[in-house]
Amino acid sequence: MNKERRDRLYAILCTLLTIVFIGVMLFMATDLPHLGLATNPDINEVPEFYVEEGPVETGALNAVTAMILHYRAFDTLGESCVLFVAAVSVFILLRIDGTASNDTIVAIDRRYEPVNDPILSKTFLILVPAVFMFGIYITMNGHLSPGGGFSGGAILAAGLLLYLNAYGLANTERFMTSKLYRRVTALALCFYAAAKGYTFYMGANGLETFEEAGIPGRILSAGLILPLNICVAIVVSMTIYSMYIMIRKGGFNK
Amino acid sequence: MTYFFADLPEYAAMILFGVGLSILMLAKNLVKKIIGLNIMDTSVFLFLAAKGYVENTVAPIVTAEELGHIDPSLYSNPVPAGLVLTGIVVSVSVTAVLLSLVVRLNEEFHTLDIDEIIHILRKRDREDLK
Amino acid sequence: MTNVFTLLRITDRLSLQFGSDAVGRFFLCLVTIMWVLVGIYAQKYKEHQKHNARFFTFYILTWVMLAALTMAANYLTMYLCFEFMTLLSMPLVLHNGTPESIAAAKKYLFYSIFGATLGLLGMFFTNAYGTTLAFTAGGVMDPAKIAGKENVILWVAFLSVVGFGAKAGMFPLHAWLPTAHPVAPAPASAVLSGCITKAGVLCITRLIYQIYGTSLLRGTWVQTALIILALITVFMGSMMAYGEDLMKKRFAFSTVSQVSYVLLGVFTMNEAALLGALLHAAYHSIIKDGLFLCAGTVIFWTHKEYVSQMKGLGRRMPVTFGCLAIFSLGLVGIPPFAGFLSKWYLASGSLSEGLPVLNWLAPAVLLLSALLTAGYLFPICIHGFFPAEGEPEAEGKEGSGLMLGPILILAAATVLLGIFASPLKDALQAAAQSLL
Amino acid sequence: MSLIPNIPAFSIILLMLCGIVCLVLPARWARHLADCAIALACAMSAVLLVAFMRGQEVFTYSMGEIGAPFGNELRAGPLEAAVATLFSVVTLLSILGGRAHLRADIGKKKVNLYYISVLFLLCSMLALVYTNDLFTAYVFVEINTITACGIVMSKEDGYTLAASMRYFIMSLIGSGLFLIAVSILYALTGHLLMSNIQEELAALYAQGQYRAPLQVAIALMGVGLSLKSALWPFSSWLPDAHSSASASSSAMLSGLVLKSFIFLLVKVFYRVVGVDIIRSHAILDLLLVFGILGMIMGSVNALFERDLKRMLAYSSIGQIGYIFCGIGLGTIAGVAAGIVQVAVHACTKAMLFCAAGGLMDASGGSKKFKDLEGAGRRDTYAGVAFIVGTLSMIGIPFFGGFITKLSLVTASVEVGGWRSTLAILAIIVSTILTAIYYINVTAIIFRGEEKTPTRASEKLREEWKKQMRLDTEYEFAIVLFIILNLAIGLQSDRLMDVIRAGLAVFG
Repeated sequence: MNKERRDRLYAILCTLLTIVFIGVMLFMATDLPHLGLATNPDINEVPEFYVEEGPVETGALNAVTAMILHYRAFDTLGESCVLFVAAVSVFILLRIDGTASNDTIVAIDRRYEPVNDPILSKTFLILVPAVFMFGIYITMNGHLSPGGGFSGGAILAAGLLLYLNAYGLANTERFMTSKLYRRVTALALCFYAAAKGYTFYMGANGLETFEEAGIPGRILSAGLILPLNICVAIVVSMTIYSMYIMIRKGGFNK
Repeated sequence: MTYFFADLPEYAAMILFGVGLSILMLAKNLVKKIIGLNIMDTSVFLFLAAKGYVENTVAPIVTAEELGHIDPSLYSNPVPAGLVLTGIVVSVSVTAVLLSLVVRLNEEFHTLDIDEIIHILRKRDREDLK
Repeated sequence: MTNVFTLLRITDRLSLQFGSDAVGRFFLCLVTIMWVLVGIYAQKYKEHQKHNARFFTFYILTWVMLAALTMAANYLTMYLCFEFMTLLSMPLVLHNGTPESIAAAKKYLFYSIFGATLGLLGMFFTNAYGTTLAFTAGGVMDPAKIAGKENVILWVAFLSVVGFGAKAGMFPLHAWLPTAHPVAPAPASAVLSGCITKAGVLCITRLIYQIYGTSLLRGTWVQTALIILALITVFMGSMMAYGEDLMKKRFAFSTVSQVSYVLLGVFTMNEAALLGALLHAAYHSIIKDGLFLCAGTVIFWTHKEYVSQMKGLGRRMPVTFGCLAIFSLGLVGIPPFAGFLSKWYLASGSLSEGLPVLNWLAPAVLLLSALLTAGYLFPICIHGFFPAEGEPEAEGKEGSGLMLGPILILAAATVLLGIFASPLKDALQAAAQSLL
Repeated sequence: MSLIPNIPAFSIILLMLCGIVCLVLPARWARHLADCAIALACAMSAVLLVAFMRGQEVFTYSMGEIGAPFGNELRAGPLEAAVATLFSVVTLLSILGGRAHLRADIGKKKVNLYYISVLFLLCSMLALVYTNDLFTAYVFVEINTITACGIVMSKEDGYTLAASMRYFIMSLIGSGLFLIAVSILYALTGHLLMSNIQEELAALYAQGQYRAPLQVAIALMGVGLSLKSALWPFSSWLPDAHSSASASSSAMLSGLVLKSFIFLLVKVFYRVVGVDIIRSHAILDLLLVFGILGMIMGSVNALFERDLKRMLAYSSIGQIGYIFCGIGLGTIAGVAAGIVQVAVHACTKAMLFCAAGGLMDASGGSKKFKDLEGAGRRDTYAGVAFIVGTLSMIGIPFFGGFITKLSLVTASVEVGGWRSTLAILAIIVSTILTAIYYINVTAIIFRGEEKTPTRASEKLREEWKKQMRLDTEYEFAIVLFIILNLAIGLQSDRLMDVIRAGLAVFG
């Protein structure tokens, strides 16, 4: 059976498989608990606890952030590690090491970078401060309003990339060096893991942690949640920035 | 059939999952496979987010005044929101690793078709054997 | 099993245990005597070989495993020694390093591993259905557990016996013997067909009499199927040997058929047949070792492998061909020589067993194959001593004492054990009674 | 309050911290930190295992002061402790065993990145073993997948990149299915904690409500996780990935990564869904049939392979078939047999891959059989390791493999019917095929007259002379591996007791 016939058979088989799969899933979806009903099985004591006890106990008015960074903190710790490990894998793949001379790096850089378009760089000049301001606002108010470390971090990363395109690679790299990246990310994640390790240990063994809910509605309330949000924002923004640099240029400058 | 329109997001999610799966299996180009993968993940997040909606409720962000007496039935379910957040971050990082893999494969084999890559590797094997 | 000694224990059932009983002691003596004689012979034969250090280490290691097998006190130890004997005897077959010997060794390994795995299957079921893995007279099968599942147990018994039969050259898994012997060096093939096939026989005897129990197997389709298999092998071995020109291959086919005589006796499960089987096991290993050593001497001095080239060699090598004649007479079963007594008991045993067709078919096949044995053994001696006129006489001279000594001892044994068989017979009678 | 219950959380957080710190350390420091972290993880899980053997009862450890339905939870029993110890010990030995290859394969600057991936791999495996929460399991499944691809990619030649791409895509289909199954289960029960889901599902199953989504969710979970642990029909990616990676990576991949998903599958079947629901579901028969096919097809493919590491990879597919055959039988004895095979195969296969690395060193880095002639004599450690591995794979008594086959056959004999005949037939056939191709390889690596094989080209000969020095870490690791294999073979009685005790309280 030559190659084309095998491919055609494989294609037919796959489409059939998918159609059957979608049919089964749709049939199953009809039997699932209908959306929006207050009597669904997933509206049980768990969400009620988060909405009722969460803000009171942790001081975070946003119940989702309370859940993410206090009650189900182990998931979020795991998730930041997913981001960190993904960045490490991208480093393994794309970082050009050894004695790649500077012109090869510049050559690779030219590969993707458009000519410095004056209109774009001027508009970015105006946008960059606004974006940074907005990102910091979202991160700091994670526990009071929708937002938090992840979305704030993404906006900060966008700000960094805008800064990169506005001021060109050379300026950005004056402060965004590989050493800075590694130190800041490692510090943020270590603080995160250590803080959460501490709270897990104290909580599991019934000891009292120093966290206290503070005055609800204020920024400096909700115990550890604010610093953790900041760490997460740092990790997210640094990771996204480093992935962009890796794909674009194959590495920070030395 | 009264709930058909209410459950529309679930059906859409299931169909999208199937679409994503088929793209993943059928697409020749690696970037298309990654797009299929993203469609698949997004459909699951659609399904999860749809689960979070409860009729005439608002997002679970309470105001400082009513801290003492919070009535949970006014607020929607926060758990799916948290899960979707984690899911999105996971699928972002996975897509980033996949894309950098594609960049590396393209540098090495100058093609984006995984079958062609395997064909080149088999040929390289045969030369080693000789 | 007396004075059982546990070397290693995992659970109460899975343990490495050694002990001695009548059958084990008999096989141990038989195997050790053969190993010593062939070892002496090999001291001279090794001048035509390379890598003797490697050959003799594996030669001795195989004996160690064989001795351990004879003393094994439970199914697990027996399987372990059986498996290691296969792995250690493979380099003996592989010794010459020629591509054929490597292929033959792989074939030998494949058949033995296939057989051993069926044996492993038997052990798993014994562990599942039996009360213990240790060998106990009358079998270990727990009647309560196998109440509804007789058929499964019978199938497993049949498969495990056929599995161990691979080493004894029984019909479905016999094909490795004729390919392994011509390529193996003469001492190796002497030991391989003389003693290692007897290991297969010992395993089968232990299985039938001390694991599954004759009460379970007697009169069932398993017994008839096994006897038919043995008869097929007996007849087929002699037929194939009859037409074979390569001397060692001819003796290999003869091993296939003679060992199935022994198996026939074991399968008929009554005391006379079992006595005949044990006797024939002894006689056959003596005679077959002698035959292979004579073949080795001929190859050593004249480098002639084919029987047709050996016309008229008798005059040049009178001692070798004289012993060859004695061994042939013994194997065919002419009265004063060793082979006769065992065949007598085998025939009387299967006659007295009540199986409908088989009780007269078995002796008939025995007689027919005895004729065939004469057909393929006597021409070697006759052409050796009285070549027809006009045919060129093959030159060759006699060997040294080291080679002829063992052959003479074996020939003497064939004659003496034939005439003064009673001490051996009584010992084996006691062993047979202990088994039944 | 004793410190024992903190061990699971400690070991996971410790590995995470060391992984993060490795980013800033230079290569040599990263190596030392990684070794110490993994050794500490081994020690901690061993202490936990000994505590369980001395009567410590099963405990659940809530992460943070609010436990059960609201926060995350770890749960540890004798079984989890045993599997965790096994995973960490084999990881430590695999790294030590493959150290020589790491220097050759991975660029000097990227060594600490490799150690980060290894630390997070072990951390995610321990988390998968201990977690009692489905969504945490999903997050750590993702970490496991990314780091497993990370250690394959770190060798950076054409083969590993293509192999890790295929591995990544297949794994992500698996985790996509797993995620949608978790979402459906959450939709049905409103909980994410395994024990709570089990109560809700039992109630739903009793009332007969939501029957279709329950069946579909279980099926998706089964297919998704068996896809990730290379059950036969989905295992086309495994040979390329495991054979092209460097020695310690393929040892970890083949020995451990597949097993962590299998352990998660067992946990999902017996702790999330519950024993009676799963027994009535058709997924078990599906896994049994695919396990049996995997056993035979894996061994058949391995028979015709002319490349050492690809042969070992195909034999992994066969051995994974044993585990799924055990799980597919449905009885507790079957699962116990499956888990014994997890332990035995993890040790044996990791040892064989490290030994294969040594053999490749001794024959100029080539994996082909024709260049490996006599390699066993040049590198005696690898030779002896291969002999022990072969004996264990054949199923010689007093070696690991024998215990697996024994417990699997006894388990399938109890089940009876078409399942047991098929399973026993497959075990016999695959044992024979395994015996053949393993003895064939052992014969090859010990054949050959003089030290270097005749047919190898001149180029290979000088390389052997250059590469002949063997570092002590490799020898130390191989010796420890051999001792570990013999210990599992001889102490299998105690291993079975721990597993049965663990399964009794597992539900």
